[in-house]
Amino acid sequence: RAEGPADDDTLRIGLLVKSLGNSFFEAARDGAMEAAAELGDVEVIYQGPSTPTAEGQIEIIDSLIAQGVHGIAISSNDENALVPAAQRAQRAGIEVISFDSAVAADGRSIHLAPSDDELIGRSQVQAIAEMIDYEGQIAILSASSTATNQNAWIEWMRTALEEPEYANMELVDVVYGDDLSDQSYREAVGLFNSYPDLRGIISPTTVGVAATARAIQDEGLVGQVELTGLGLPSEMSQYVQDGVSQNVALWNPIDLGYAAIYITYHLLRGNVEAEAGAVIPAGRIGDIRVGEGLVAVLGEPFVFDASNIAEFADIY
Amino acid sequence: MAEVVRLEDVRKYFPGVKALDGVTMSIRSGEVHALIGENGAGKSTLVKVLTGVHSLTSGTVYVDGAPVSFRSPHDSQAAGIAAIHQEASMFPNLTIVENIFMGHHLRKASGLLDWAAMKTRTRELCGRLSLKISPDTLVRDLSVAQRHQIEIVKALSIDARVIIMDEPTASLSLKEIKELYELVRKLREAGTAIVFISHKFEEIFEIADTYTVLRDGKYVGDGRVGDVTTDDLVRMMAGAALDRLFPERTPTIGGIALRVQSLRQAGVFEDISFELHKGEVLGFFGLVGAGRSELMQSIFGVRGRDGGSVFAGAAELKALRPQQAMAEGIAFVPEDRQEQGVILDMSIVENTTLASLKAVSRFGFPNRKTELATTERLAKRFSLRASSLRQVVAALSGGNQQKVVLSKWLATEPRILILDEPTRGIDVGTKAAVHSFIGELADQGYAIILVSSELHEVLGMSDRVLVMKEGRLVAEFDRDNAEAEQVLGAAIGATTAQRGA
Amino acid sequence: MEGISNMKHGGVRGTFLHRILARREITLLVIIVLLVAAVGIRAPRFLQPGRQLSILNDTIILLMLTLGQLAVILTAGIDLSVASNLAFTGMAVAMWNMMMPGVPMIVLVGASILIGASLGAFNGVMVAVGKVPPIIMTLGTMSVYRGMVFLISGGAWVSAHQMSPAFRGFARFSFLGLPSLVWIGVLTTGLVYLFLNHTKGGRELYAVGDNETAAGFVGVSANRAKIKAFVLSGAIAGLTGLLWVSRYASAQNDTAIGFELETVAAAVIGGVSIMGGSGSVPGVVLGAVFLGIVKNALTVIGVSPFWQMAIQGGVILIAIVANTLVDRRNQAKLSMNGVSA
Amino acid sequence: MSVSQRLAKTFVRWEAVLVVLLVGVFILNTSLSPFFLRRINLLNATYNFMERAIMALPMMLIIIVGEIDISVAGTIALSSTMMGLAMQAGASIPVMVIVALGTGLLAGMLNAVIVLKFRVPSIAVTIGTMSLYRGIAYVILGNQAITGYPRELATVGQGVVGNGMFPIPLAIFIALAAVFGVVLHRSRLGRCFYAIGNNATAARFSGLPVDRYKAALFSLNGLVAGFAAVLLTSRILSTRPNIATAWELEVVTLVVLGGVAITGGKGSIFGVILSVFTIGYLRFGLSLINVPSQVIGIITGLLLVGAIILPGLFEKLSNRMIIDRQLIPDIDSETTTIDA
Ligand SMILES: Nc1ncnc2c1ncn2[C@@H]1O[C@H](COP(=O)(O)OP(=O)(O)OP(=O)(O)O)[C@@H](O)[C@H]1O
Ligand SMILES: Nc1ncnc2c1ncn2[C@@H]1O[C@H](COP(=O)(O)OP(=O)(O)OP(=O)(O)O)[C@@H](O)[C@H]1O
Ligand SMILES: [Mg+2]
Ligand SMILES: [Mg+2]
Repeated sequence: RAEGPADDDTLRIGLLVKSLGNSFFEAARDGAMEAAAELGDVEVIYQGPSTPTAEGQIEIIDSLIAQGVHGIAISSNDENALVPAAQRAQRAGIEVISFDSAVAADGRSIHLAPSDDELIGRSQVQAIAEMIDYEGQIAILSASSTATNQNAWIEWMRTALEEPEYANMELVDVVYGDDLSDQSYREAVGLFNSYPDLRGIISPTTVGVAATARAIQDEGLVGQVELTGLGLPSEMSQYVQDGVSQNVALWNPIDLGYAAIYITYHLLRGNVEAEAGAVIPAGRIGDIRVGEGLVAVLGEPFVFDASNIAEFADIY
Repeated sequence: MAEVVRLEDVRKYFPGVKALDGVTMSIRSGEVHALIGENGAGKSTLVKVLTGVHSLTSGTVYVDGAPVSFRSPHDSQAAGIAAIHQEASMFPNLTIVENIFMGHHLRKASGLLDWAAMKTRTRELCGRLSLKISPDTLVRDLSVAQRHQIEIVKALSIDARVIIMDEPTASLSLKEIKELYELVRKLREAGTAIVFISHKFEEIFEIADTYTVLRDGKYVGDGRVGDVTTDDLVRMMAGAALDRLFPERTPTIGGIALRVQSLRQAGVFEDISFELHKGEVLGFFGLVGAGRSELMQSIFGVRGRDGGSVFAGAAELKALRPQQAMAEGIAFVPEDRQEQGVILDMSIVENTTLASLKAVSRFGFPNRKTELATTERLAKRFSLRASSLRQVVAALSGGNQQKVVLSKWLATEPRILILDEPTRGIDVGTKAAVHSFIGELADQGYAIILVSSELHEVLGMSDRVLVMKEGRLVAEFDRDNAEAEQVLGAAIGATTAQRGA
Repeated sequence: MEGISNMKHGGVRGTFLHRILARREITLLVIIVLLVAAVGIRAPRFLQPGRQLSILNDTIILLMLTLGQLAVILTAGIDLSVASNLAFTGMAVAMWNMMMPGVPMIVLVGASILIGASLGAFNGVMVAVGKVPPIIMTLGTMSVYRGMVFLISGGAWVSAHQMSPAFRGFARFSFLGLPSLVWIGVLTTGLVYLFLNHTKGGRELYAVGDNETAAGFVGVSANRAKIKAFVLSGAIAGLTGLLWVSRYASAQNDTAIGFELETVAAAVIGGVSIMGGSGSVPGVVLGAVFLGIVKNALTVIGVSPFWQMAIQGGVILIAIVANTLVDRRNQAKLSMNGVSA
Repeated sequence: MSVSQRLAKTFVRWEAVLVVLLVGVFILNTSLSPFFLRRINLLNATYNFMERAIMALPMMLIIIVGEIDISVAGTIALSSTMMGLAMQAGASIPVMVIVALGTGLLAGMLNAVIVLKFRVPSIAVTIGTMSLYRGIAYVILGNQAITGYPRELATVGQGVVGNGMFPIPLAIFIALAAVFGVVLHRSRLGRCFYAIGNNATAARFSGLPVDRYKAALFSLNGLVAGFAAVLLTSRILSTRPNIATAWELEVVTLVVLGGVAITGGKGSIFGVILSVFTIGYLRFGLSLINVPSQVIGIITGLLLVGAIILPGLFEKLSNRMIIDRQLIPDIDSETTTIDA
């Protein structure tokens, strides 16, 4: 492994996201910029492919290596496919971490999870259960069938549904909208068609939950089919206020980007080691604890309902 | 008779080519004016200039004595000039009505198209030519002859005072040609001026009143047809006299080269059996649509068959295997030059060696020197007119393109030649060259099938004539007893029903 | 119900029944009815009128885009930039609405058509005057227009709460029991039908695609026809851009990504000849409806999501081949010369 | 042909334009980023576009004979999937490679059969098989990824020749390009491909086995897609059904920017090679200065269109000059393209 940066270098850190032109990551970038401004000696390079593909991200990692950045924080489109490229970066002396959507452990030091997978899965089930009084058919509308984080959450939802309190709830289907509005919308309508008795939908993806809300509204099913999921307040504000969805949850992408930069920074400066149990100070967020498998968790998802969503809608 | 259109010192230059280089011509109403010249003399270019397809480089066109400048075909149509172009100029996927009215659709007051009126008018115009086809028929479902008739209807539809016909009879059968003559005469009587382009002298003497001769884009002479002989015209066109059109020969007929047995393709040709001998020229005559081309394509293997067999020597030729036919020394010059004959965007050399690439290659790699040598030899033999052998074939005139096709097949050193309309659209000089060349080959022991719709050519060249009608062989004549009337009679037969339906 | 030139086999040959069966549109209609029946047996709810309406609703945008695609393909071109044009125009009008919510919808409708038409005109002029092959031109503008979405939006989305209620409701306010989206689709179909079959300009698209040289001989300007086709395609793409963002109440950077090939597929299934010069509005309607039904049916009968793409591909193939075989039977007489390799 | 015409023709040769473009890209990138003109960076950058570059070679031939294959990316996904299944079944690396190649070949052959047997335009057929092939990969993999490929596999897609720093994929591309170039420009076969692309009927009437050549080219295209799948899989050591998404149009772009006429019958290997490196290095250079990907998309799109318009303008200008010299007052622009 090559030498780290000198103390008086400005640290150049690449923030590599799934794709450019996605509001979620635009917010993460804002957080990253905020952290850079606070730290002073950090320059953030915000990059991502135009469509969410692993191949596009690899191309960008190679360009970041070629321009000699000091660190890269990645939200990956494919946890395994990025490993060889990430390892190339590590061999070139670059500190690689992942955030939001993980790179497999061989290709990064720390992964900053927005929240705990289990927690997300369980809280989503809990939210929909409350909306439908613990009774009836539910379905899941996910993003692409290959998204790692989505699949992990869905597994936890299935596990949660085994619990006795949910005995009267039935998960009838999992469909995929590929994070495209029209596809998600069509899948939602397909669910209404296939399951006339459907009571609720969980859509743990920002594009999917907004499109589903729209479909419920269009089909006149407000109140009949309940909806929760992981949604951006800006996207969901209208629907929560219209009562299409009682609440949605999400972590704060701004904090995610902010913390990712802090973690990379401290690793690069040698202030902390990437090991389980390490505690990394992250500015206004406070300390972040690195857990098993070098996974650090940002916090619990925040729940947006009619009382607070408007306030966040203008932020992200 | 009144002069309708007059051209004065008209020039049209393309990059590197002076297609028209000072042409003066006068077109009068109620006259059939023949425009003659060798291949590439500039006849078709003149048509395109007159119809506003090409703009002039210099010179003036007068209509009714006033100078005009045609910016587009609309202008020339408005001036009453219509043309039947040499190239296929129809819309095969559109109906007859559309083909007639494209460019000058009839419209209702609302601005929308008036289909009813256009159909009525189409029926009326077709009636004038005694054509009985539904106006809604797609042009791709029409026979070649019918397409020509529709082109003429199209000219009538704009009430043209001048109708230009660029080799209109090249793909028509005798009967249809006669009908066309009738029509031309009718138009002439009605006061229409006709410009008639043709390479067939009988035709010119039969139908035309006046003529203009072009050579290399230049005006050479004009006058009344009655005042000149074929020889005069040929001398003007070529700058020298022509010996004779058909070669004198004494055929020595040898063994069987090709044997066709009960060959059939349902609905196209039936029960065809004949033998072709070495040293023989076997003529195939028939009306257009008699199925000769299809038969030849099937023999050569570019078209399927439903039964029967073909033998070249001892080898049986399978359907859809032209490579096998070629291996047995068969060459096939197809009738449709542009579609089936040449590769327009490839050079003369590449076209010439396309069918004999193996012969000019070593280890699968063509040798450029050998290719050039082969091409040069053949180009000389046919006196090909081109600025360079590396020129693309698209830049050649129609006749010169045909020479390239002939060269291509000669380069394969065949023993059996199937020529489908080999002289269609080529000028007299070249025609004579092709004829003498056919004779030479036959004398050297080649076996030759000559498909032609020109009765004179078939009679003048063949040792034996087979006549086809509606997909069947109906008559056979020896050289000695092949009389024009009988051959024609056999081809037309008692009924003149069209194949099809 | 259709124009004279589409009476493909109204000619001399064949019995009445033969002629009917030979029509591509009829074949496709039969396939569609069979498909609906098959799905209906599996999932009876699929046959309810309400569901049919929702499929129609879902198909309208594809249908409209395919009509534009039809115009371009008729001139022997292809427009691969429609989806990017849609995304750009959608984003542009959504941002305008976000910044000036007071601007009346009618202005935005006009603007969307105008913006789309300009993008189409750029394609058309380059193809006609610059002699760039259509597939290359639109392959280029596909990424250019898509990139421009990112440039104007700065990467951000416009979402529901940033849109005025009029904007959000534009695609779905109900009139005589049908949503406005459907009405606009029907109106567009009617206008394109009228244009292609009953105006000079429309017929010239056919002429140019069928035989450009011949078109030149009769004074039909190929350049003008091509520009017209691209402008039409662009204008429709622009309008659908507005409809799309209004319907989904969200304008994103990857709106309608990959949709261009779907419009080509719908056109080809609808019997439009990719070589130009032949194709009809009814055919395109059926082609788009067919694709729309396949997509919806698969979700309704609960086919595993992982099977959907493969089935879609297979069904497209079968439809194309069946279509061609029917046409082949008609052209059998013209035999190998025409259709050969 | 006059001397000036000849000169004009050479000057406007597509390849000449591309050379100018490529040099321009190098100058621009070098001035914009100090990291660009480093040998190691120039070499390493190629890893990212070599699969597409290799795909452009058989695609060039397919387009020259007047067909197209939109299903390549789907074929790559399917081949990689099959390769992964073979690996999971315990196959050795050579067997995995054979499985990938075989899958690609079969996919190509299916395209050939449908296109040639039913005589459906290839663009329509391969739009269908594009979904079919990738769809089968989805059917097989669902939401799973195949990982755990042996490390040795990485040599092909990530390795270097010998102990140096020359990437193996680049070496493979150069070798293949040489073979394709010789076949296309020097051999009888190549001549036949041009003839078929220009006029398939006339080619068939000249005794060329048109259908057999086309079938062979579709199959070859599939086979090479199988090989590209091996390279890609070896580079990322994992398989998902969505790999190589949207590569079909990128490969077609490489070919047409290389000057291959989409209508068939025209194009050269040099053009395609130049276009591969022009686009590849343009993208690399722009990403070195962190231009957003969408903007890179705009620039490559404009490049594609510009590269086609500019030579046309040159040609028109030079023709005008020739005519002017002949003292011709007016020239009809529509008819000057006869030898274009
Ligand atoms: N568009 C064009 N560009 C360049 N040269 C052309 C073009 N059209 C015709 N020519 C050239 O102009 C000359 C005259 O051609 P044209 O077609 O008028 O001859 P033609 O007398 O009709 O011959 P044919 O009897 O063979 O039909 C030829 O040398 C031809 O190659
Ligand atoms: N009734 C018809 N309907 C449609 N097409 C026809 C009909 N009759 C003939 N044709 C077409 O006209 C062309 C000429 O016919 P064919 O080749 O059979 O005649 P031929 O005897 O070879 O005549 P020639 O060689 O003089 O053209 C062919 O392309 C054929 O398909
Ligand atoms: Mg001519
Ligand atoms: Mg014939």
